[in-house]
Amino acid sequence: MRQLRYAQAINEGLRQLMADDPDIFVVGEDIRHSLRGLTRGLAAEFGHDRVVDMPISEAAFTGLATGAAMSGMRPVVEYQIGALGFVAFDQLVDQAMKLPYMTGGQCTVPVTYIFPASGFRSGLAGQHSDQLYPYLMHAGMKVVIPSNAGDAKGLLVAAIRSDDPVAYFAPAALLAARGPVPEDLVEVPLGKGAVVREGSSVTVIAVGHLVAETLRVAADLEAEGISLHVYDPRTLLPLDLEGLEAAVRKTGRVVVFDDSNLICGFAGEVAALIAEHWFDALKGPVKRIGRATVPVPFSPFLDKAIVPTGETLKQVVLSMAHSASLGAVA
Amino acid sequence: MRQLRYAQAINEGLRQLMADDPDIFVVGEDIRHSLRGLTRGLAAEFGHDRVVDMPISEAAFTGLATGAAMSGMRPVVEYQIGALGFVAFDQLVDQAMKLPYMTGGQCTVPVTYIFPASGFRSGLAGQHSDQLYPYLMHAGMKVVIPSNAGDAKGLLVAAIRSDDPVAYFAPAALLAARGPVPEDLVEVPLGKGAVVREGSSVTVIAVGHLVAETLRVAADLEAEGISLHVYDPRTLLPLDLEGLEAAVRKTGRVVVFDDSNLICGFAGEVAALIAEHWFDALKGPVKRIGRATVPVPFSPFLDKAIVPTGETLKQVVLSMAHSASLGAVA
Amino acid sequence: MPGLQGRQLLDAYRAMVRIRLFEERVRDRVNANDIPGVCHEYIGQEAVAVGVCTALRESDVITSTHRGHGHVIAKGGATNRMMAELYGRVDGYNRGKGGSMHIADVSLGIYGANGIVGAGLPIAAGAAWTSKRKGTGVVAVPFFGDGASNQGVVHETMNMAAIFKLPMVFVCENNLYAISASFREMSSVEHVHTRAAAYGMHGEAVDGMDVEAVHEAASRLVERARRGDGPSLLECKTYRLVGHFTAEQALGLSYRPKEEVAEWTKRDPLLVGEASLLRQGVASAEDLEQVRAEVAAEIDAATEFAQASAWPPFDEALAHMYADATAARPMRGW
Amino acid sequence: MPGLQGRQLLDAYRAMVRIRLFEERVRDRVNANDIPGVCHEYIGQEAVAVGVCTALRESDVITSTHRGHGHVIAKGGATNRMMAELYGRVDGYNRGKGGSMHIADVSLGIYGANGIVGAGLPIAAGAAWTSKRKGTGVVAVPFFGDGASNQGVVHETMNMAAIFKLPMVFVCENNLYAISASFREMSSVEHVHTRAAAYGMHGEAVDGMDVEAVHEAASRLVERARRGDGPSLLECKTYRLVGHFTAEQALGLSYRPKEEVAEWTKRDPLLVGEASLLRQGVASAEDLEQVRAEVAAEIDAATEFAQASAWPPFDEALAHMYADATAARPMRGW
Ligand SMILES: Cc1ncc(C[n+]2csc(CCOP(=O)(O)OP(=O)(O)O)c2C)c(N)n1
Ligand SMILES: Cc1ncc(C[n+]2csc(CCOP(=O)(O)OP(=O)(O)O)c2C)c(N)n1
Ligand SMILES: [Mg+2]
Ligand SMILES: [Mg+2]
Repeated sequence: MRQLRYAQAINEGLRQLMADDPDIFVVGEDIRHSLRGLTRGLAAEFGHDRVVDMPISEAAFTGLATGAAMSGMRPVVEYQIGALGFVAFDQLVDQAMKLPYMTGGQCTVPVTYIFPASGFRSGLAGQHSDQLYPYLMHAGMKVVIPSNAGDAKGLLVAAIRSDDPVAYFAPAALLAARGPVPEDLVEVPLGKGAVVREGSSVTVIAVGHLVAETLRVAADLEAEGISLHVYDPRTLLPLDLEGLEAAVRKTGRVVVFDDSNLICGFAGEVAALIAEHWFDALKGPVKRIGRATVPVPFSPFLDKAIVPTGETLKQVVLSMAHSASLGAVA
Repeated sequence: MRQLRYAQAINEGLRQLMADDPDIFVVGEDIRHSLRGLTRGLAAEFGHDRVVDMPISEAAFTGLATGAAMSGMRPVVEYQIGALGFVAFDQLVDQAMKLPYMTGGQCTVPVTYIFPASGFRSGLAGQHSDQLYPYLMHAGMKVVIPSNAGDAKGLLVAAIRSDDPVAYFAPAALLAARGPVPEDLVEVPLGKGAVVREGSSVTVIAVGHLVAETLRVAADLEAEGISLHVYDPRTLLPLDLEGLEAAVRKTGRVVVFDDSNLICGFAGEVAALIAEHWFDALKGPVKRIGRATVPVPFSPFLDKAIVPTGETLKQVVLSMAHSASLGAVA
Repeated sequence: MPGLQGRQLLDAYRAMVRIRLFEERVRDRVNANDIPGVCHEYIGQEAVAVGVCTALRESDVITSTHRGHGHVIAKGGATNRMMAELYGRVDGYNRGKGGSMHIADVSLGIYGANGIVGAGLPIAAGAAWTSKRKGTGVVAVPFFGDGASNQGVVHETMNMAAIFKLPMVFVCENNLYAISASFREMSSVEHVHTRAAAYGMHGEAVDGMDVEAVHEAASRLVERARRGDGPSLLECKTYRLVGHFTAEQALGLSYRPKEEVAEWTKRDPLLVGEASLLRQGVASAEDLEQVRAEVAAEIDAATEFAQASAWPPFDEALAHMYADATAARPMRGW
Repeated sequence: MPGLQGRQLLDAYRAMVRIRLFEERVRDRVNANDIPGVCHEYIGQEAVAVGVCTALRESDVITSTHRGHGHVIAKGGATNRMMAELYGRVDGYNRGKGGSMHIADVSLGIYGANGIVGAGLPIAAGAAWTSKRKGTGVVAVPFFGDGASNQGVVHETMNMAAIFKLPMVFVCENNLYAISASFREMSSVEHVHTRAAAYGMHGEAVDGMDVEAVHEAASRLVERARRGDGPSLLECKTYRLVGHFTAEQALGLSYRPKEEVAEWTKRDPLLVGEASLLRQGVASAEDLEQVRAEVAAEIDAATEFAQASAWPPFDEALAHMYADATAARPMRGW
């Protein structure tokens, strides 16, 4: 299959979807000139009525998307930085997410929110580095975070076609990554995880850009006789419970490897699920790796103590191996 | 000790603290006339410069508190409903919580945010019933949720005297509850949990108004030979890890009983902590009870399927007992 | 633009009476603990909802507020389904899931009451967006209060509506208070409508106790929006003749001078409407009495309908969260 | 109110040169990957920061924006500690934890650059609140852009400042663009300052390329605030002579007509300042050259200082999260 970069895959997906469905339009900031690259060429192709730069009024344009969705459109909202979700928070979690339920099913709110997910990009500092997904998941919003170019396109298709609000996270670290991408609009369904590497010693549940990190670590650890089973949930909500259970049972030793703040974050949710429902499968404690719960410091030197990397994972797996002679198990 | 209602305890604490420290002032909506009862009489006593009704501009008055705190005041913000935190979300999690860290310790932001916590009050429906604390904890904000009148006063003292932003949650269901309250300003320190009932079969970690629910259930279950060990974390962040560990080890069977949404909520955080760090103490899966992740429906009939009560706890404990013959153990 | 004439005027009066009697019944039932929660009564502001909604088509869209019953009734909502909603029953508009603060009939263009002050404005802008893109001629009308005028999202939405020339009429019901806080204290300007200038938008004020005046102004502004001439702001000077909500009496708040209440009570929109009907000879005192009796019977029937309606099925508690088969997460397990 | 005179004028020029050369150096070092991340250069807007800050006392408070270096320098920030911050080093103002977008010197009343557009305004209002309550005479000045003027919190804060008569001057730097979006397209009004009327507040515009004009206007408005006459809004008509941020050239964006850039370049505030100094005979061409040379040396020294500064201690990564001994939660365990 032909290879595209992750950002190109999103761009192509948007273009094809917009060509298919005149009700789709995109709002955001600097999206006509495509500052972030995801909407490149779309304003020229579809016009400024469908690729719309908004004033710096995130709450209002998020709400506008809700009202447009309720009246028959299928809006896509691109947030230039994750934190813009904080400014629009009421409109996201208290309006868009609640209207279908509160009206007793009288309406749907088919909006896709494209958020940058941070990770591995230094120098963005405290207010441009947050991962918004645990906040949105707590409110019950569907969340996807593709880990490769092919999924980037396939999950975008699923997100935009979904009749629910869906938050789509595109990690900065992946935008330039290349991978095979189908030419057509092939949906990767919401709620389906993927085993990205078979292994037998430890199961790593890895999110977004950390999937690739995990594969690198897996290659390293292979040499030491430790075999990682790597599972990519792809959709964080709804979770693929069957896929997750199988991944847990595969080894009985689990690390959840995520880049959102640890406290009430995604890793905790998964760890709690496992500890409650597949306790019998566990051979030891469920390990969590997440981001330290502080604003990301500017200095790249300090970053390493805050934002998890493959190195963090390696240490955790090695310490598990140490206490359980995993090498022998593998 | 003399008995006061929970709301009176808060009111008395505020009055005494304001009399002590002229830098304390309260902002909010309808607090001069004290719609919610917490500021009753304070405007008359301290004047409209210190008990200040603000326009319906939550983001701005939250930010105003931050700037006032940075310049030497000690503001208290009363939010009329929990959801107002959504409207002010950026100012809470991205400004107040981050400025001390991002400035490298150049400033402190000693603000106390008083939020209503919902629970057991029907008819508030979808937008007036959210529990905000998991959102704030994810950002690292200190959170207290007193379960009785004495703690209500003591934790208020600690929160207002703290040099950090602290979110203080007062559950609606408790405001009228009476209990012993010290006359003076006696601090209940942040980060100290309490064993509220000794027991031997199952440990219940209960939050806010669910502590009293748990004690009622404990009395019922006693008759069936099941003895609940009940632990009230009181401060949700920072958690009292020693107290929590002791409570877990006491029985090795744990239920976390909380009224925030289950996904990425407080119960998950605690369950994940336990599964990671005290796995060896566990005799079975850590059970979570939380709120169903939907907006709270208006109809009181549906409420029961969404908002956890003592009945929910009872069922969970009985099912644990069934599978582990707890009755025999106790 | 001709004002309300003859039959229309009587219908408008009927709609105002419908709101009044509905609200009085609701208050009684709330205080009897028959209806759960609290409700924000629309009493005193009837001329605004009715004056504006008589200027709208059924396909036009409104967003409402916490004080929403009047808007829903004026836009054509059925009182029996509304009452059933307030009772939390399955025949309610929202199948009992919304209650007073979230009542909606999307098929009538009522995009919902809203518990968050100001939050409806951008949602209405979205409906206006669709109208503009699809050329349907729909006009979107968000109602909001004087207190709401100080919310950030109101500013953002007005700017946005102005730059995109969205077909909207922003209707501010200035009833002088946001709960206990007076507009005079909380706003830096004397009138909300003058803020329209900050968006290069047309703004005007109207006597919100006079349904004919409201209708006339709203009709002009709605037509303007429909023609493609962009949004405008209509400030209706009105007053709530009762407390902020059904619980207020019990709280014993007192923040309004008695004389002020008395003064405005003289301008009760029902009195103003009746006087006009009689003066214009459109209806006799007996006609008006008949309208009131008919509406009273309707409200009785609505109440009985609500009380007879079943609770929503228990397993609907987790339904409607997602449009597809995705299961909402329950209190335990999944 | 006398304008900048003699020595003061030369000092103001020096401050503008300091900003310009600092920013040019920063851009070079960012592009050389020596400074991490991106920076938003203040080039072209120097007269605003300097004109306003020369009207302030050291105890006065400012809040800044993502484009903050100019404000920090004009308020008295030390270029070496600033540069060290941009390098992420321990001698930086924020001990390397903030970087360009969060640089602050709270002791100089600089409450921080801010990565969230508009977010600084209510924080400044808080400082003004303290001033008013404690009677310190402090005036608080939030800087914000034309793009920011459409944020909700800006509206909320202006209303609040007006009703409480807070000692503030809102300084809008209208440089005609918010990244690639032109003010003309994104704002429903031609000028930001006319929105002051929506708050019953005084508003005016000034030539933001002329430091003397800015100083004169700012001095009047600051004194007014200090006297207790309440807040006002000063719109400075200015232009950024470079891209939105250091990364822009690489992105190859083109959203501004070349002629427009050329036109404004003629009004470069440094050129305007030099011409005035020479015209008034305050300084000779040699004097100006000397100022530039001295500042260049200062920037060299600042860069060396930064480069020589150590990384922050690794265990500071989790420090400063809480004021007391509470431990911040690390990546694993606690
Ligand atoms: C954003 C927000 N802030 C505060 C509240 C609490 N609250 C509910 S109604 C109300 C007063 C609203 O005043 P106004 O907009 O004038 O409407 P009115 O009640 O007079 O109809 C307040 C403060 C809320 N629901 N939402
Ligand atoms: C609330 C918010 N929205 C969007 C952004 C992304 N962003 C950063 S700077 C900028 C443009 C700001 O324009 P303006 O206020 O005119 O300031 P200028 O860059 O011209 O100095 C945008 C959109 C942000 N940081 N914060
Ligand atoms: Mg009002
Ligand atoms: Mg600008």
